[in-house]
Amino acid sequence: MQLLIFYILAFGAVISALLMVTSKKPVSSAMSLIATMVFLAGLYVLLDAHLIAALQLIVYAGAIMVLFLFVIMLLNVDEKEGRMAGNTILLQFGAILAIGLVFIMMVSLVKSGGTLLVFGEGADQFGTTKAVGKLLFTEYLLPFEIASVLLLAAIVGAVILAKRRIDDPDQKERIIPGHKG
Amino acid sequence: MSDITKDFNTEHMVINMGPSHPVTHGTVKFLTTLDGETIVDLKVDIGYLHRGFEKMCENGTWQQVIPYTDRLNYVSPLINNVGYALAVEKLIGIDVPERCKYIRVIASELSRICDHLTNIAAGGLELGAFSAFLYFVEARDIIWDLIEMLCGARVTANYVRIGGLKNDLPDNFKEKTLEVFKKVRSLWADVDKLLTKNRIFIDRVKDIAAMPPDEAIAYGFTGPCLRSCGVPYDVRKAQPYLVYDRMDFEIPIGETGDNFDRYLVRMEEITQSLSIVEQAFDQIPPGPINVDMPQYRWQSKDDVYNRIDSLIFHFKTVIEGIKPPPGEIYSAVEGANGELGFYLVSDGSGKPYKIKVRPPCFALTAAMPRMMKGRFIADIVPTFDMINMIGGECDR
Amino acid sequence: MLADMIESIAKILFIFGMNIGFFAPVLGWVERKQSAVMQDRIGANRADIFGFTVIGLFHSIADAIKVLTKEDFIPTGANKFFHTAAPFISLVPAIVTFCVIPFGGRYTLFGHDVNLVISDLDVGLLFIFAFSSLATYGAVLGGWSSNNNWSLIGGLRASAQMLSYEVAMGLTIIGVLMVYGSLKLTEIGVMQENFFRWGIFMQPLGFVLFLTCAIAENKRAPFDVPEAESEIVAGYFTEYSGMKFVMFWMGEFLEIVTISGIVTTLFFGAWHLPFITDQMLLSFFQFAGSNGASILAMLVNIATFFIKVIFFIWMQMTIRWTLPRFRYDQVMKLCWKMILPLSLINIFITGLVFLR
Amino acid sequence: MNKMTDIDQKKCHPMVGVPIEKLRPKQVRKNLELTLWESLYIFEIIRGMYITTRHFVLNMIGFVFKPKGQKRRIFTVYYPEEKVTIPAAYRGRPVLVTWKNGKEKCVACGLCEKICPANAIMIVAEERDGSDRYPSAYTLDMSRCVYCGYCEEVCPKEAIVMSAEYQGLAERDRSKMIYSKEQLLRSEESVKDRIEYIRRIYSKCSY
Repeated sequence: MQLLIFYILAFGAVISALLMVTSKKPVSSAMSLIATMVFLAGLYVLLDAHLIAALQLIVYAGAIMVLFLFVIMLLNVDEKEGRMAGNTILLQFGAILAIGLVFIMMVSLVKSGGTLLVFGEGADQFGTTKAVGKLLFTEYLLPFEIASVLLLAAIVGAVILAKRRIDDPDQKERIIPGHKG
Repeated sequence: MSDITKDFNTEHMVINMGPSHPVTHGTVKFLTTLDGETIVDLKVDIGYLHRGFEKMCENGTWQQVIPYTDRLNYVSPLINNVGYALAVEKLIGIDVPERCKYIRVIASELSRICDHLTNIAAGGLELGAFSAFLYFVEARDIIWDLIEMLCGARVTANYVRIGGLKNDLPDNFKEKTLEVFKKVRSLWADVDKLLTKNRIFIDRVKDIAAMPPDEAIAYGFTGPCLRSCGVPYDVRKAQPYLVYDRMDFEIPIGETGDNFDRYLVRMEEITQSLSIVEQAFDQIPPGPINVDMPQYRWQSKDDVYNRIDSLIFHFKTVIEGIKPPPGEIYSAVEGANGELGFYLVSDGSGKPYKIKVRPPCFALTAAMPRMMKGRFIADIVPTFDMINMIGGECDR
Repeated sequence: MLADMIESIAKILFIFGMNIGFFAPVLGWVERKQSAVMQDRIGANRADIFGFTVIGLFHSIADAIKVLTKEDFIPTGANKFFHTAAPFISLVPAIVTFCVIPFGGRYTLFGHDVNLVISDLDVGLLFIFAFSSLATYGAVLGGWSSNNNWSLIGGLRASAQMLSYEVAMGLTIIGVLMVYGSLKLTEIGVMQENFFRWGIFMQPLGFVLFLTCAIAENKRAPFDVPEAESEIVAGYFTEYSGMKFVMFWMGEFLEIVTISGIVTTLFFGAWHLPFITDQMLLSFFQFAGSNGASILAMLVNIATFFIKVIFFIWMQMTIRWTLPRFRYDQVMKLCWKMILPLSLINIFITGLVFLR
Repeated sequence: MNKMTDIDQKKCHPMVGVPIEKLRPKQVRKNLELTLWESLYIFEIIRGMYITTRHFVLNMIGFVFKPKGQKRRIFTVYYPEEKVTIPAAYRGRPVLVTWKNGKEKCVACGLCEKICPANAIMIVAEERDGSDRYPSAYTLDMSRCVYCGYCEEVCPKEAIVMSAEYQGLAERDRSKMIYSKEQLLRSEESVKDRIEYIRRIYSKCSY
């Protein structure tokens, strides 16, 4: 039963990932990526990592991809624009990279003994909120803090980039004050 | 450092708001150019309700124009009737009897209340406050019941005649009116509580579309929109007509001329008008309601049925129309939206040579681009409601 | 195993029946009728079967027949796939989220442990957030794929608003999590057995903020800027008709139910009556034997829970018909400048008081 | 704004040119700043909800305990089952009045045709027995009629009156809206109230 669900989810994830790469419309690509995320979340659930699954949905599928879609809709990206179809060198480079990645994965799989999935035994606590939280705040405290500092820097950078310059005459014109300001 | 507006090639979105769009309660089109949600440019395209009112009037007799005026500002038809009748009377130079003046005041103020109620109700509806809308529509409806009692129709009143009125006040009209006013006041208080201090409503209307007084005058603002700028101009006070100089009322004025002031001025004017009607009921004298000048009136039925000379004269006035002396005149009344003026030219025949209407909302609509540029698209909603453009009046 | 299956199927059927069969059609009627009575009107009461109108309830049936027979319109130039998919995307999360909300306690019935929740997930709250964040796509895609400028504006508004309020909503319930120390909704429910430990007393500010965010997330008045009918016609579902339109509506109504369920679970003692614990219920119904007592106690639990839910539905309806709509920028300002700081303050205070 | 501040020194309002005492302006916007209480949204929302809920509760009570003389407290009329009471002044469909013997009162003088602001009336006059004028055709285009009541007001014979009929005025087909004389004829008895009313309001005493 679990294996069947796994195959369905894995198949869905692969197909939607392929669709993301091959589809011509940016919105379709984005939606396929979201589908991939959802399938991956399903896989996490199968692995008893409920927290990670939920976070995957909230953060990636729910928040980040909405922003992607938002931007795509706002900018109304043309279907051909920004595609690298004509750039053969990049294409070749990407193909080599992908093939290499697949090769490495195969090697590692073969080395590990060929088992795809090990369903957790004796790992009741694995993936629960408590366990993840404990790990995060004890063993991985330093990486966690570094990551948060990184995010903070990113936020500050975004704010500075997006901030409207008050002295810019173009921007000032946009607001016509009432006679009281 | 990059600037998004410079580095990216962004386009403005041009979009038609109207002619059939929920915000346009008449039929009007806004050609808006949007930068995101901000209005870069706005063009008002009027004329979708143009029926050739002024030309139509030239084909009818002077009396036949009165039903047409109902359709000018169809929310307050009685004021239009009164305004037209006063203009023709000024042209002829007749003074109507006292009782008629009082009844005209009552009729106009009832209409003004209806107009303001409708206006604020529609504003509430468009901002999403559906209950406020229906409370005021209910209040308007019971006032319409009064108007129906008075003149036989709810909207297309056709009540005022040149030199008088169609009929006197019906029986028990005063008692019924006072009873209705009690209900109107309670509904007014409800809406006042629902909207006036509601932070969401205030946020939506405050400091939106403010007009400085000098600019408002330059645009030709009148009525509540001008008063909200702080200019206490009211035709009823500045050039009193009928018996408004005997009434005890104040001119509500605002401060900044934004939508919130317009709303407050209208709310205050409703109470003022309610009290004017009550005062008029207290002061109203008995007596005739029509001038005793048969050449400018249709004969009474008694005379028509019983006297051959009256019958002949009746046929003459109906078929040829009354004949005001040649000349031209401008006469204005305080309409619900502002100064409603009639400019009449008579060549001495039974038909008007020219009737020009000065609709109050034409000037207000013209100021829409000035008020809206740089604002959000959602600000069109309260602003266009508060200037209260009535298609029938603006396009004529 | 079999007992588990039967239990699960029974619970799923119950919740589905409650949501799709009862709440979705009845709420359509309630919205009309309640607003009507509130506004001195009568409301819809014309649909009848053999002259019986049942105070307008048949309008739900009439509506169902109407929408099923309506033309399914897809505008020219629209993206057909996403135009069709959008209503489903907005409806499914609304249905799914209810499966982690407990509607009763844990009882032993015929030697079998019955837990009155479809899926007692360890990350129940996060699950709700995960699925409600997916509901955003319904609105966004619906707006984008309609090939209509008003829809596009509506879709943009929807995406920005829902995203922002999700963030704020996440922060508003952190206080609750700190108080109860669990993401599991059943545990939170159990801990509210004591009347004075109800969420509303522990987190009054959190309750107000959460309710605000939840209504905003559901895009209902006063936060209905994505569909503001006087500004942008009908926003993201301007171009929808027939069954697809109804799916958006059903999604909205079911989300009202879900929000009410969450609010009840987090802040209003879940399935508990004030001052009465499940144990007291069991002992009170002792006369019916142990199984009978369990069943009766269950029924009391379910009734209590749904009465609370109905109260919050009524409250949301009242809010919807009372208040004017925010402007788009004000919605965002309210979220980022008012709710977010307030929820942070709430977290801070909660930390001071409870964690010491 | 500085123009407004020196109101007190001048006798006339600078922008209107009318003495201030006469104008009596009243400032409606007194407290511009919201109190903290009001700016918190929540209390005003609760107050608003109180108002709507009060209406709700009162109306629900009004449904159950009906006030005297009314079916319910609610304002709406449940139309085809209940009817509104229309006042005497009400102007419904214009009808032609007949004598007791079924002949129309109208003498085809053409005043109504002339005065009609919408040009809805068309009369063809004929003579009966060499002396009795009557309209051989009296066509009333109800799709043009604006219910102004002028026809009734100018008619010298009480032959056309605005009846109280307000049902069946709409048709799906415009050609059905053009009424012939036969469709418009009503007995004097059926419009007795209206004839009394117009006799009263257009009587000598009003003039």
